[in-house]
Amino acid sequence: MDYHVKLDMFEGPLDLLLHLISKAKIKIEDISITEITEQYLDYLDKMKEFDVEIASEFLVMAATLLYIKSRSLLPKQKYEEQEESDPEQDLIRRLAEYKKYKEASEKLRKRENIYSNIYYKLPEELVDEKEKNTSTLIEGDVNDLLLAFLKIMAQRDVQKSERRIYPITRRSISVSQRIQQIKIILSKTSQCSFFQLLEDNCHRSDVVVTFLAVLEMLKDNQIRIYQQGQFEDIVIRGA
Amino acid sequence: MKDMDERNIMGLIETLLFVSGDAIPVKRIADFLDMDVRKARKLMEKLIDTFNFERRGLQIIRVNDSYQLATRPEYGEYIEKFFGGDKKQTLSQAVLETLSIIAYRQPITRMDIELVRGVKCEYAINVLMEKGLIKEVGRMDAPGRPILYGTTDLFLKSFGLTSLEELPPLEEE
Amino acid sequence: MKDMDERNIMGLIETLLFVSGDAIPVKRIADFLDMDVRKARKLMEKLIDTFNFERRGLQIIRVNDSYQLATRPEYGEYIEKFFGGDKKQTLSQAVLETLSIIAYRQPITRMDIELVRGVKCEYAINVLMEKGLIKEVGRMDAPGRPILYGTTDLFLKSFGLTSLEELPPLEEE
Repeated sequence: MDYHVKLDMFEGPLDLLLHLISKAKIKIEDISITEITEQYLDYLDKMKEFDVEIASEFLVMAATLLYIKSRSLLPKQKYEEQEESDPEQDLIRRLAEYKKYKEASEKLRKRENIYSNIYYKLPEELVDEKEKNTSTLIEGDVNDLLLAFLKIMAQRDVQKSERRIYPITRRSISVSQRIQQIKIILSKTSQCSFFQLLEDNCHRSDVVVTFLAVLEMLKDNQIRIYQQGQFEDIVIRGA
Repeated sequence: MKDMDERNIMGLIETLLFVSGDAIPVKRIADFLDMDVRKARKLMEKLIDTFNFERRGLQIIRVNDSYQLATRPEYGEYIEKFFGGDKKQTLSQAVLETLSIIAYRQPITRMDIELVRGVKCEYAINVLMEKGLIKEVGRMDAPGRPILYGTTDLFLKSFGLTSLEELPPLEEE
Repeated sequence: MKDMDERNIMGLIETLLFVSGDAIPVKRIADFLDMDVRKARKLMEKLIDTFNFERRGLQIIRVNDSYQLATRPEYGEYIEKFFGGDKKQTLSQAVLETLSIIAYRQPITRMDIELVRGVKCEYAINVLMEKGLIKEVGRMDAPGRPILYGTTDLFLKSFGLTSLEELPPLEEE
Protein backbone atom coordinates (compact mmCIF):
# COMPACT_ATOMS: atom_id res chain seq x y z
CA MET A 1 0.00 0.00 0.00
CA ASP A 2 1.11 3.47 -0.67
CA TYR A 3 1.24 5.29 2.62
CA HIS A 4 2.40 8.49 1.11
CA VAL A 5 -1.17 9.37 0.42
CA LYS A 6 -2.29 11.55 3.26
CA LEU A 7 -5.41 10.77 5.19
CA ASP A 8 -6.70 14.32 4.93
CA MET A 9 -6.78 13.80 1.19
CA PHE A 10 -9.90 11.80 1.75
CA GLU A 11 -13.26 13.36 2.23
CA GLY A 12 -14.27 10.68 4.70
CA PRO A 13 -14.23 6.94 5.24
CA LEU A 14 -16.30 6.25 2.12
CA ASP A 15 -13.83 8.17 0.04
CA LEU A 16 -10.96 6.20 1.54
CA LEU A 17 -12.76 2.93 0.87
CA LEU A 18 -13.37 3.92 -2.74
CA HIS A 19 -9.68 4.65 -3.04
CA LEU A 20 -8.78 1.21 -1.70
CA ILE A 21 -11.28 -0.44 -4.03
CA SER A 22 -10.02 1.38 -7.08
CA LYS A 23 -6.45 0.44 -6.18
CA ALA A 24 -7.48 -3.17 -5.96
CA LYS A 25 -9.12 -2.75 -9.36
CA ILE A 26 -12.33 -4.43 -8.34
CA LYS A 27 -15.93 -3.42 -8.70
CA ILE A 28 -17.74 -2.16 -5.66
CA GLU A 29 -20.18 -5.06 -5.65
CA ASP A 30 -17.32 -7.55 -5.71
CA ILE A 31 -15.42 -6.26 -2.73
CA SER A 32 -14.22 -8.67 -0.16
CA ILE A 33 -14.97 -7.07 3.16
CA THR A 34 -12.33 -9.17 4.89
CA GLU A 35 -9.64 -7.93 2.58
CA ILE A 36 -10.72 -4.33 2.52
CA THR A 37 -11.07 -4.27 6.30
CA GLU A 38 -7.46 -5.23 6.70
CA GLN A 39 -6.27 -2.57 4.31
CA TYR A 40 -8.49 0.00 5.92
CA LEU A 41 -7.22 -0.76 9.42
CA ASP A 42 -3.66 -0.81 8.14
CA TYR A 43 -4.25 2.60 6.82
CA LEU A 44 -5.52 3.98 10.09
CA ASP A 45 -2.58 2.40 11.91
CA LYS A 46 -0.13 4.10 9.62
CA MET A 47 -1.89 7.36 10.21
CA LYS A 48 -1.51 6.93 13.94
CA GLU A 49 2.19 6.35 13.41
CA PHE A 50 2.38 9.61 11.56
CA ASP A 51 0.51 11.24 14.39
CA VAL A 52 -2.35 12.26 12.19
CA GLU A 53 -5.49 12.88 14.10
CA ILE A 54 -8.15 10.53 12.87
CA ALA A 55 -11.65 11.89 12.62
CA SER A 56 -14.29 9.90 14.47
CA GLU A 57 -16.08 9.01 11.23
CA PHE A 58 -13.09 6.90 10.18
CA LEU A 59 -13.22 5.02 13.47
CA VAL A 60 -16.95 4.43 13.17
CA MET A 61 -16.36 2.92 9.74
CA ALA A 62 -13.60 0.72 11.13
CA ALA A 63 -16.07 -0.61 13.67
CA THR A 64 -18.65 -1.22 10.96
CA LEU A 65 -16.14 -3.13 8.84
CA LEU A 66 -15.09 -5.26 11.79
CA TYR A 67 -18.70 -5.98 12.57
CA ILE A 68 -19.39 -7.12 9.03
CA LYS A 69 -16.28 -9.25 9.08
CA SER A 70 -17.20 -10.91 12.37
CA ARG A 71 -20.69 -11.58 11.11
CA SER A 72 -19.32 -13.43 8.12
CA LEU A 73 -17.62 -15.83 10.49
CA LEU A 74 -20.90 -16.86 12.08
CA PRO A 75 -23.15 -19.53 10.59
CA LYS A 76 -25.59 -17.82 8.28
CA GLN A 77 -28.99 -18.69 9.62
CA LYS A 78 -28.31 -17.34 13.09
CA TYR A 79 -28.38 -13.70 12.23
CA GLU A 80 -30.54 -13.74 9.16
CA GLU A 81 -33.54 -14.36 11.33
CA GLN A 82 -32.79 -11.44 13.61
CA GLU A 83 -31.99 -8.66 11.18
CA GLU A 84 -33.81 -7.35 8.20
CA SER A 85 -30.93 -5.60 6.53
CA ASP A 86 -27.55 -6.96 5.67
CA PRO A 87 -24.87 -4.46 6.77
CA GLU A 88 -22.53 -5.60 4.05
CA GLN A 89 -25.08 -4.92 1.34
CA ASP A 90 -25.87 -1.62 3.03
CA LEU A 91 -22.26 -0.59 2.89
CA ILE A 92 -21.95 -1.58 -0.75
CA ARG A 93 -25.04 0.45 -1.55
CA ARG A 94 -23.67 3.44 0.32
CA LEU A 95 -20.37 3.20 -1.51
CA ALA A 96 -22.08 3.03 -4.89
CA GLU A 97 -24.29 5.95 -3.98
CA TYR A 98 -21.40 8.06 -2.75
CA LYS A 99 -19.37 7.23 -5.84
CA LYS A 100 -22.13 8.55 -8.08
CA TYR A 101 -22.08 11.96 -6.44
CA LYS A 102 -18.32 12.07 -6.21
CA GLU A 103 -18.14 11.54 -9.96
CA ALA A 104 -20.83 14.11 -10.53
CA SER A 105 -18.84 16.59 -8.46
CA GLU A 106 -15.86 16.03 -10.72
CA LYS A 107 -17.99 17.00 -13.70
CA LEU A 108 -19.23 20.05 -11.83
CA ARG A 109 -15.61 20.97 -11.11
CA LYS A 110 -14.90 21.13 -14.83
CA ARG A 111 -17.88 23.38 -15.35
CA GLU A 112 -16.87 25.53 -12.41
CA ASN A 113 -13.44 26.10 -13.93
CA ILE A 114 -15.01 27.43 -17.11
CA TYR A 115 -17.90 29.40 -15.71
CA SER A 116 -16.10 31.01 -12.79
CA ASN A 117 -14.49 33.13 -15.48
CA ILE A 118 -17.71 34.95 -16.28
CA TYR A 119 -18.34 38.44 -14.97
CA TYR A 120 -21.49 40.49 -14.70
CA LYS A 121 -22.11 44.14 -14.08
CA LEU A 122 -23.95 45.98 -11.38
CA PRO A 123 -27.32 47.50 -12.14
CA GLU A 124 -27.30 51.13 -13.13
CA GLU A 125 -28.76 53.46 -10.57
CA LEU A 126 -31.94 55.00 -11.89
CA VAL A 127 -32.98 58.16 -10.18
CA ASP A 128 -36.06 60.18 -10.67
CA GLU A 129 -35.39 62.61 -13.50
CA LYS A 130 -37.71 65.21 -12.07
CA GLU A 131 -35.65 65.40 -8.94
CA LYS A 132 -32.38 65.88 -10.70
CA ASN A 133 -32.57 69.61 -10.98
CA THR A 134 -33.97 70.43 -7.59
CA SER A 135 -31.31 70.81 -4.97
CA THR A 136 -33.25 69.13 -2.22
CA LEU A 137 -31.80 66.59 0.20
CA ILE A 138 -29.35 66.59 3.04
CA GLU A 139 -31.50 67.61 5.92
CA GLY A 140 -28.36 67.64 7.95
CA ASP A 141 -29.58 65.08 10.45
CA VAL A 142 -26.81 62.79 11.45
CA ASN A 143 -29.28 60.10 12.51
CA ASP A 144 -30.59 59.88 8.95
CA LEU A 145 -27.06 59.09 7.98
CA LEU A 146 -26.85 56.29 10.51
CA LEU A 147 -30.22 54.90 9.49
CA ALA A 148 -29.31 54.96 5.83
CA PHE A 149 -26.10 53.10 6.58
CA LEU A 150 -27.78 50.49 8.73
CA LYS A 151 -30.47 49.94 6.14
CA ILE A 152 -27.91 49.36 3.44
CA MET A 153 -25.97 46.98 5.62
CA ALA A 154 -29.11 45.02 6.42
CA GLN A 155 -30.02 44.74 2.74
CA ARG A 156 -26.54 43.73 1.90
CA ASP A 157 -26.81 40.69 4.14
CA VAL A 158 -29.89 39.63 2.25
CA GLN A 159 -28.41 40.08 -1.19
CA LYS A 160 -25.36 37.88 -0.77
CA SER A 161 -24.80 37.88 -4.43
CA GLU A 162 -22.05 36.46 -6.52
CA ARG A 163 -18.46 37.40 -6.35
CA ARG A 164 -19.01 40.37 -4.21
CA ILE A 165 -16.92 39.96 -1.18
CA TYR A 166 -17.68 42.03 1.83
CA PRO A 167 -15.93 42.18 5.13
CA ILE A 168 -18.59 40.83 7.40
CA THR A 169 -18.65 41.92 10.99
CA ARG A 170 -20.14 39.11 12.89
CA ARG A 171 -22.07 39.45 16.07
CA SER A 172 -20.72 36.99 18.52
CA ILE A 173 -22.36 35.68 21.61
CA SER A 174 -20.52 34.32 24.61
CA VAL A 175 -20.99 30.87 26.08
CA SER A 176 -22.33 32.34 29.32
CA GLN A 177 -24.86 34.46 27.41
CA ARG A 178 -25.92 31.36 25.56
CA ILE A 179 -26.34 29.44 28.82
CA GLN A 180 -28.63 32.18 30.07
CA GLN A 181 -30.70 31.96 26.90
CA ILE A 182 -31.01 28.20 27.15
CA LYS A 183 -32.06 28.51 30.81
CA ILE A 184 -34.80 30.91 29.82
CA ILE A 185 -36.01 28.57 27.07
CA LEU A 186 -36.02 25.60 29.48
CA SER A 187 -37.93 27.59 32.07
CA LYS A 188 -40.72 28.00 29.53
CA THR A 189 -40.74 24.51 28.05
CA SER A 190 -39.75 21.30 29.74
CA GLN A 191 -37.41 20.33 26.91
CA CYS A 192 -35.95 21.62 23.73
CA SER A 193 -33.81 20.22 20.96
CA PHE A 194 -30.32 21.22 20.03
CA PHE A 195 -31.38 21.83 16.44
CA GLN A 196 -34.17 24.08 17.61
CA LEU A 197 -31.67 26.19 19.50
CA LEU A 198 -29.93 26.95 16.24
CA GLU A 199 -31.53 29.59 14.13
CA ASP A 200 -32.00 29.02 10.45
CA ASN A 201 -28.70 29.31 8.64
CA CYS A 202 -26.92 30.40 11.77
CA HIS A 203 -23.19 30.81 11.68
CA ARG A 204 -20.80 28.07 12.57
CA SER A 205 -19.64 30.02 15.59
CA ASP A 206 -23.21 30.01 16.91
CA VAL A 207 -23.30 26.25 16.65
CA VAL A 208 -20.02 25.94 18.49
CA VAL A 209 -21.06 28.36 21.21
CA THR A 210 -24.38 26.58 21.65
CA PHE A 211 -22.68 23.23 21.83
CA LEU A 212 -20.17 24.49 24.41
CA ALA A 213 -23.01 25.99 26.42
CA VAL A 214 -24.82 22.65 26.44
CA LEU A 215 -21.65 20.83 27.53
CA GLU A 216 -21.05 23.37 30.27
CA MET A 217 -24.60 23.04 31.56
CA LEU A 218 -24.33 19.29 31.45
CA LYS A 219 -21.14 19.37 33.47
CA ASP A 220 -22.85 21.54 36.08
CA ASN A 221 -25.79 19.13 36.22
CA GLN A 222 -28.17 21.83 35.05
CA ILE A 223 -29.51 19.74 32.20
CA ARG A 224 -29.77 16.23 30.93
CA ILE A 225 -29.36 15.34 27.30
CA TYR A 226 -30.54 12.49 25.13
CA GLN A 227 -29.51 11.47 21.66
CA GLN A 228 -30.89 8.61 19.61
CA GLY A 229 -27.90 8.04 17.45
CA GLN A 230 -25.01 9.58 15.62
CA PHE A 231 -25.92 12.85 13.86
CA GLU A 232 -29.35 12.75 15.47
CA ASP A 233 -30.84 15.70 17.23
CA ILE A 234 -29.99 16.17 20.90
CA VAL A 235 -32.90 16.57 23.29
CA ILE A 236 -32.17 18.84 26.23
CA ARG A 237 -34.13 18.66 29.49
CA GLY A 238 -33.77 20.62 32.67
CA ALA A 239 -32.26 18.57 35.48
CA MET B 1 -41.99 50.44 -30.50
CA LYS B 2 -44.29 49.92 -33.45
CA ASP B 3 -41.90 51.51 -35.90
CA MET B 4 -38.87 49.56 -34.73
CA ASP B 5 -37.30 46.91 -36.92
CA GLU B 6 -36.00 43.71 -35.41
CA ARG B 7 -32.46 45.01 -35.13
CA ASN B 8 -33.75 47.96 -33.17
CA ILE B 9 -35.74 45.75 -30.83
CA MET B 10 -32.68 43.62 -30.26
CA GLY B 11 -30.71 46.74 -29.50
CA LEU B 12 -33.37 47.78 -27.05
CA ILE B 13 -33.25 44.43 -25.25
CA GLU B 14 -29.46 44.62 -25.10
CA THR B 15 -29.85 48.05 -23.53
CA LEU B 16 -32.33 46.83 -20.95
CA LEU B 17 -30.06 43.93 -20.01
CA PHE B 18 -27.16 46.35 -19.68
CA VAL B 19 -29.03 48.76 -17.42
CA SER B 20 -30.49 45.97 -15.33
CA GLY B 21 -27.18 44.21 -14.76
CA ASP B 22 -29.24 41.39 -13.27
CA ALA B 23 -31.10 38.69 -15.12
CA ILE B 24 -34.47 39.72 -16.61
CA PRO B 25 -37.28 37.14 -16.77
CA VAL B 26 -38.52 36.46 -20.29
CA LYS B 27 -42.05 37.17 -19.08
CA ARG B 28 -41.14 40.78 -18.37
CA ILE B 29 -39.60 41.17 -21.80
CA ALA B 30 -42.69 39.65 -23.40
CA ASP B 31 -45.02 41.96 -21.50
CA PHE B 32 -42.94 44.97 -22.37
CA LEU B 33 -42.79 44.17 -26.05
CA ASP B 34 -46.44 43.17 -26.00
CA MET B 35 -45.86 39.70 -27.41
CA ASP B 36 -46.50 36.23 -26.06
CA VAL B 37 -43.82 34.51 -24.01
CA ARG B 38 -43.05 31.92 -26.65
CA LYS B 39 -42.32 34.57 -29.21
CA ALA B 40 -40.20 36.50 -26.75
CA ARG B 41 -38.23 33.38 -25.92
CA LYS B 42 -37.59 32.83 -29.61
CA LEU B 43 -36.47 36.41 -29.98
CA MET B 44 -34.08 36.00 -27.06
CA GLU B 45 -32.63 32.83 -28.54
CA LYS B 46 -32.11 34.68 -31.80
CA LEU B 47 -30.37 37.48 -29.91
CA ILE B 48 -28.08 34.95 -28.23
CA ASP B 49 -27.24 33.51 -31.66
CA THR B 50 -26.60 36.96 -33.07
CA PHE B 51 -24.20 37.76 -30.25
CA ASN B 52 -22.32 34.55 -30.92
CA PHE B 53 -22.40 34.79 -34.68
CA GLU B 54 -21.14 38.37 -34.72
CA ARG B 55 -18.43 37.43 -32.24
CA ARG B 56 -19.44 40.11 -29.79
CA GLY B 57 -17.29 40.65 -26.76
CA LEU B 58 -20.24 40.01 -24.50
CA GLN B 59 -22.74 37.19 -24.44
CA ILE B 60 -26.29 36.69 -23.26
CA ILE B 61 -26.82 33.79 -20.91
CA ARG B 62 -30.05 32.05 -20.03
CA VAL B 63 -30.74 30.87 -16.50
CA ASN B 64 -34.08 29.19 -16.03
CA ASP B 65 -36.36 31.52 -17.90
CA SER B 66 -34.30 34.69 -17.44
CA TYR B 67 -31.62 36.36 -19.51
CA GLN B 68 -28.53 38.25 -18.48
CA LEU B 69 -25.69 40.10 -20.16
CA ALA B 70 -22.32 38.61 -19.20
CA THR B 71 -18.71 38.38 -20.24
CA ARG B 72 -17.32 35.38 -22.09
CA PRO B 73 -15.25 32.89 -20.10
CA GLU B 74 -12.28 33.13 -22.48
CA TYR B 75 -11.73 36.75 -21.44
CA GLY B 76 -11.71 35.87 -17.73
CA GLU B 77 -7.97 35.88 -17.28
CA TYR B 78 -7.63 39.28 -18.95
CA ILE B 79 -10.33 40.78 -16.76
CA GLU B 80 -8.47 39.52 -13.74
CA LYS B 81 -5.24 40.98 -15.04
CA PHE B 82 -6.73 44.33 -15.98
CA PHE B 83 -8.61 44.93 -12.75
CA GLY B 84 -6.16 43.14 -10.50
CA GLY B 85 -8.92 41.07 -8.99
CA ASP B 86 -8.20 38.09 -6.85
CA LYS B 87 -8.04 34.75 -8.48
CA LYS B 88 -11.48 33.25 -8.26
CA GLN B 89 -11.57 30.78 -5.47
CA THR B 90 -12.77 27.39 -6.46
CA LEU B 91 -14.81 25.31 -4.08
CA SER B 92 -13.01 22.73 -1.99
CA GLN B 93 -13.68 19.07 -2.71
CA ALA B 94 -15.77 18.70 0.45
CA VAL B 95 -17.91 21.69 -0.46
CA LEU B 96 -18.30 20.61 -4.07
CA GLU B 97 -19.35 17.07 -3.10
CA THR B 98 -21.92 18.50 -0.73
CA LEU B 99 -23.16 20.81 -3.46
CA SER B 100 -23.52 18.03 -5.97
CA ILE B 101 -25.54 15.92 -3.54
CA ILE B 102 -27.84 18.87 -2.91
CA ALA B 103 -28.10 19.59 -6.63
CA TYR B 104 -29.17 16.07 -7.56
CA ARG B 105 -31.22 15.23 -4.50
CA GLN B 106 -32.94 18.47 -3.59
CA PRO B 107 -34.82 19.17 -1.45
CA ILE B 108 -32.61 17.38 1.07
CA THR B 109 -31.84 17.70 4.77
CA ARG B 110 -28.39 18.03 6.20
CA MET B 111 -28.71 14.64 7.80
CA ASP B 112 -29.38 12.96 4.47
CA ILE B 113 -26.41 14.68 2.89
CA GLU B 114 -24.27 13.44 5.75
CA LEU B 115 -25.57 9.92 5.28
CA VAL B 116 -24.42 9.96 1.68
CA ARG B 117 -21.02 11.48 2.36
CA GLY B 118 -20.39 9.67 5.61
CA VAL B 119 -19.02 12.82 7.21
CA LYS B 120 -20.35 15.98 8.80
CA CYS B 121 -21.33 18.61 6.28
CA GLU B 122 -22.16 21.56 8.47
CA TYR B 123 -19.17 23.59 7.39
CA ALA B 124 -19.71 22.85 3.71
CA ILE B 125 -23.36 23.85 4.00
CA ASN B 126 -22.44 27.11 5.69
CA VAL B 127 -19.96 27.91 2.95
CA LEU B 128 -22.57 27.17 0.27
CA MET B 129 -25.18 29.28 2.04
CA GLU B 130 -22.77 32.18 2.39
CA LYS B 131 -21.87 31.96 -1.27
CA GLY B 132 -25.56 31.97 -2.15
CA LEU B 133 -25.28 28.68 -4.07
CA ILE B 134 -27.88 26.94 -1.92
CA LYS B 135 -30.85 28.11 0.09
CA GLU B 136 -33.43 26.82 2.49
CA VAL B 137 -36.39 25.64 0.49
CA GLY B 138 -38.55 24.48 3.38
CA ARG B 139 -38.74 22.28 6.42
CA MET B 140 -39.21 18.56 6.56
CA ASP B 141 -42.28 17.34 8.37
CA ALA B 142 -40.28 15.36 10.91
CA PRO B 143 -39.13 15.79 14.49
CA GLY B 144 -37.02 18.91 14.85
CA ARG B 145 -38.45 20.08 11.53
CA PRO B 146 -35.05 19.93 9.81
CA ILE B 147 -34.22 22.41 7.10
CA LEU B 148 -34.49 21.29 3.49
CA TYR B 149 -31.84 22.64 1.17
CA GLY B 150 -31.97 23.31 -2.55
CA THR B 151 -29.81 25.10 -5.11
CA THR B 152 -30.27 28.71 -6.26
CA ASP B 153 -30.25 30.39 -9.65
CA LEU B 154 -26.77 31.58 -8.78
CA PHE B 155 -25.75 27.94 -8.63
CA LEU B 156 -27.04 27.40 -12.17
CA LYS B 157 -25.29 30.52 -13.37
CA SER B 158 -22.01 29.63 -11.67
CA PHE B 159 -21.94 26.26 -13.41
CA GLY B 160 -23.21 27.44 -16.77
CA LEU B 161 -26.52 25.61 -16.51
CA THR B 162 -29.77 27.02 -17.78
CA SER B 163 -31.86 24.70 -15.61
CA LEU B 164 -31.53 21.72 -13.29
CA GLU B 165 -32.41 19.41 -16.16
CA GLU B 166 -29.03 20.23 -17.64
CA LEU B 167 -27.11 18.72 -14.76
CA PRO B 168 -24.76 16.06 -16.11
CA PRO B 169 -26.55 12.73 -15.69
CA LEU B 170 -25.46 10.55 -12.78
CA GLU B 171 -23.63 7.42 -13.83
CA GLU B 172 -25.56 4.44 -12.59
CA GLU B 173 -23.27 1.49 -12.20
CA MET C 1 -2.99 38.40 -26.45
CA LYS C 2 -0.49 37.73 -29.19
CA ASP C 3 -2.70 35.21 -30.92
CA MET C 4 -5.82 37.35 -30.89
CA ASP C 5 -7.21 38.74 -34.09
CA GLU C 6 -8.62 42.27 -34.21
CA ARG C 7 -12.17 41.13 -33.60
CA ASN C 8 -11.02 39.33 -30.50
CA ILE C 9 -9.16 42.35 -29.20
CA MET C 10 -12.23 44.49 -29.80
CA GLY C 11 -14.28 41.95 -27.90
CA LEU C 12 -11.80 42.12 -25.09
CA ILE C 13 -12.01 45.91 -24.90
CA GLU C 14 -15.80 45.76 -24.93
CA THR C 15 -15.56 43.28 -22.05
CA LEU C 16 -13.26 45.50 -20.03
CA LEU C 17 -15.53 48.51 -20.54
CA PHE C 18 -18.51 46.40 -19.50
CA VAL C 19 -16.93 45.10 -16.31
CA SER C 20 -15.48 48.48 -15.39
CA GLY C 21 -18.67 50.44 -15.91
CA ASP C 22 -16.41 53.47 -15.74
CA ALA C 23 -14.65 55.37 -18.43
CA ILE C 24 -11.24 53.82 -19.05
CA PRO C 25 -8.38 56.14 -20.06
CA VAL C 26 -6.94 55.29 -23.45
CA LYS C 27 -3.50 55.20 -21.81
CA ARG C 28 -4.54 52.23 -19.69
CA ILE C 29 -5.88 50.40 -22.70
CA ALA C 30 -2.67 51.10 -24.60
CA ASP C 31 -0.51 49.84 -21.73
CA PHE C 32 -2.60 46.76 -21.34
CA LEU C 33 -2.49 45.89 -25.03
CA ASP C 34 1.17 46.85 -25.16
CA MET C 35 0.76 49.37 -27.98
CA ASP C 36 1.38 53.09 -28.19
CA VAL C 37 -1.38 55.51 -27.27
CA ARG C 38 -1.93 56.71 -30.83
CA LYS C 39 -2.52 53.22 -32.06
CA ALA C 40 -4.84 52.50 -29.13
CA ARG C 41 -6.80 55.64 -29.86
CA LYS C 42 -7.19 54.57 -33.47
CA LEU C 43 -8.37 51.16 -32.35
CA MET C 44 -10.95 52.76 -30.05
CA GLU C 45 -12.24 54.97 -32.84
CA LYS C 46 -12.59 51.90 -35.01
CA LEU C 47 -14.47 50.17 -32.22
CA ILE C 48 -16.85 53.13 -31.94
CA ASP C 49 -17.47 52.93 -35.69
CA THR C 50 -18.04 49.19 -35.53
CA PHE C 51 -20.63 49.63 -32.80
CA ASN C 52 -22.45 52.22 -34.88
CA PHE C 53 -22.13 50.41 -38.17
CA GLU C 54 -23.41 47.13 -36.73
CA ARG C 55 -26.26 49.00 -35.06
CA ARG C 56 -25.45 47.63 -31.64
CA GLY C 57 -27.78 48.39 -28.80
CA LEU C 58 -24.99 49.98 -26.82
CA GLN C 59 -22.46 52.54 -27.88
CA ILE C 60 -18.97 53.54 -26.86
CA ILE C 61 -18.54 57.18 -25.97
CA ARG C 62 -15.36 59.15 -25.63
CA VAL C 63 -14.97 61.53 -22.73
CA ASN C 64 -11.74 63.49 -22.82
CA ASP C 65 -9.24 60.75 -23.52
CA SER C 66 -11.29 57.99 -21.92
CA TYR C 67 -13.84 55.56 -23.31
CA GLN C 68 -17.00 54.22 -21.80
CA LEU C 69 -19.76 51.77 -22.70
CA ALA C 70 -23.14 53.52 -22.60
CA THR C 71 -26.73 53.26 -23.67
CA ARG C 72 -28.00 55.18 -26.69
CA PRO C 73 -30.17 58.23 -26.04
CA GLU C 74 -32.95 56.99 -28.34
CA TYR C 75 -33.62 54.13 -25.93
CA GLY C 76 -33.87 56.47 -22.96
CA GLU C 77 -37.64 56.61 -22.81
CA TYR C 78 -37.91 52.81 -22.98
CA ILE C 79 -35.45 52.36 -20.14
CA GLU C 80 -37.56 54.75 -18.13
CA LYS C 81 -40.69 52.83 -19.01
CA PHE C 82 -39.26 49.37 -18.46
CA PHE C 83 -37.78 49.97 -15.07
CA GLY C 84 -40.47 52.46 -14.12
CA GLY C 85 -41.01 52.45 -10.42
CA ASP C 86 -39.29 49.35 -9.18
CA LYS C 87 -35.67 50.23 -9.63
CA LYS C 88 -35.94 53.91 -9.24
CA GLN C 89 -35.34 55.58 -5.98
CA THR C 90 -35.41 59.21 -5.10
CA LEU C 91 -32.25 61.12 -5.59
CA SER C 92 -32.10 62.16 -1.96
CA GLN C 93 -32.25 58.54 -0.85
CA ALA C 94 -29.56 57.48 -3.29
CA VAL C 95 -27.33 60.34 -2.26
CA LEU C 96 -27.89 59.89 1.46
CA GLU C 97 -27.10 56.19 1.27
CA THR C 98 -23.95 56.84 -0.67
CA LEU C 99 -22.91 59.58 1.74
CA SER C 100 -23.49 57.37 4.75
CA ILE C 101 -21.25 54.67 3.35
CA ILE C 102 -18.51 57.16 2.62
CA ALA C 103 -18.86 58.71 6.08
CA TYR C 104 -18.56 55.41 7.91
CA ARG C 105 -16.15 53.62 5.65
CA GLN C 106 -13.80 56.34 4.43
CA PRO C 107 -11.45 56.33 2.66
CA ILE C 108 -13.32 54.18 0.17
CA THR C 109 -13.27 53.64 -3.59
CA ARG C 110 -16.30 53.95 -5.78
CA MET C 111 -16.18 50.28 -6.54
CA ASP C 112 -16.41 49.42 -2.87
CA ILE C 113 -19.32 51.79 -2.37
CA GLU C 114 -21.04 50.12 -5.31
CA LEU C 115 -20.38 46.69 -3.88
CA VAL C 116 -22.09 47.69 -0.67
CA ARG C 117 -25.03 49.39 -2.37
CA GLY C 118 -25.33 46.84 -5.15
CA VAL C 119 -25.86 49.50 -7.80
CA LYS C 120 -23.71 51.92 -9.75
CA CYS C 121 -23.14 55.12 -7.77
CA GLU C 122 -21.59 57.41 -10.34
CA TYR C 123 -24.42 59.88 -10.27
CA ALA C 124 -24.75 60.07 -6.50
CA ILE C 125 -21.01 60.59 -6.13
CA ASN C 126 -21.10 63.40 -8.67
CA VAL C 127 -23.87 65.13 -6.74
CA LEU C 128 -21.97 64.79 -3.47
CA MET C 129 -18.80 66.14 -5.08
CA GLU C 130 -20.70 69.07 -6.53
CA LYS C 131 -22.20 69.85 -3.16
CA GLY C 132 -18.76 69.73 -1.61
CA LEU C 133 -19.74 67.08 0.93
CA ILE C 134 -17.12 64.60 -0.22
CA LYS C 135 -13.72 64.91 -1.85
CA GLU C 136 -10.92 62.84 -3.26
CA VAL C 137 -8.59 61.98 -0.43
CA GLY C 138 -6.10 59.88 -2.36
CA ARG C 139 -5.62 56.96 -4.68
CA MET C 140 -5.66 53.31 -3.89
CA ASP C 141 -2.56 51.31 -4.68
CA ALA C 142 -4.29 48.95 -7.10
CA PRO C 143 -4.56 48.57 -10.88
CA GLY C 144 -6.02 51.75 -12.34
CA ARG C 145 -5.21 53.55 -9.08
CA PRO C 146 -8.86 54.17 -8.19
CA ILE C 147 -9.85 57.34 -6.35
CA LEU C 148 -10.46 57.15 -2.61
CA TYR C 149 -13.31 59.29 -1.32
CA GLY C 150 -13.77 60.87 2.09
CA THR C 151 -16.02 63.49 3.65
CA THR C 152 -15.18 67.20 3.87
CA ASP C 153 -15.30 69.81 6.60
CA LEU C 154 -18.46 71.09 4.98
CA PHE C 155 -19.96 67.65 5.58
CA LEU C 156 -19.17 67.92 9.30
CA LYS C 157 -20.62 71.42 9.43
CA SER C 158 -23.77 70.39 7.55
CA PHE C 159 -24.40 67.62 10.01
CA GLY C 160 -23.49 69.56 13.10
CA LEU C 161 -20.43 67.50 13.88
CA THR C 162 -17.12 68.76 15.09
CA SER C 163 -15.27 65.62 14.08
CA LEU C 164 -15.86 62.21 12.52
CA GLU C 165 -15.65 60.60 15.95
CA GLU C 166 -19.00 62.22 16.66
CA LEU C 167 -20.79 60.12 14.06
CA PRO C 168 -23.40 57.99 15.84
CA PRO C 169 -21.70 54.71 16.68
CA LEU C 170 -22.70 51.60 14.77
CA GLU C 171 -24.09 49.10 17.18
CA GLU C 172 -22.06 45.99 16.59
CA GLU C 173 -24.05 43.50 18.57
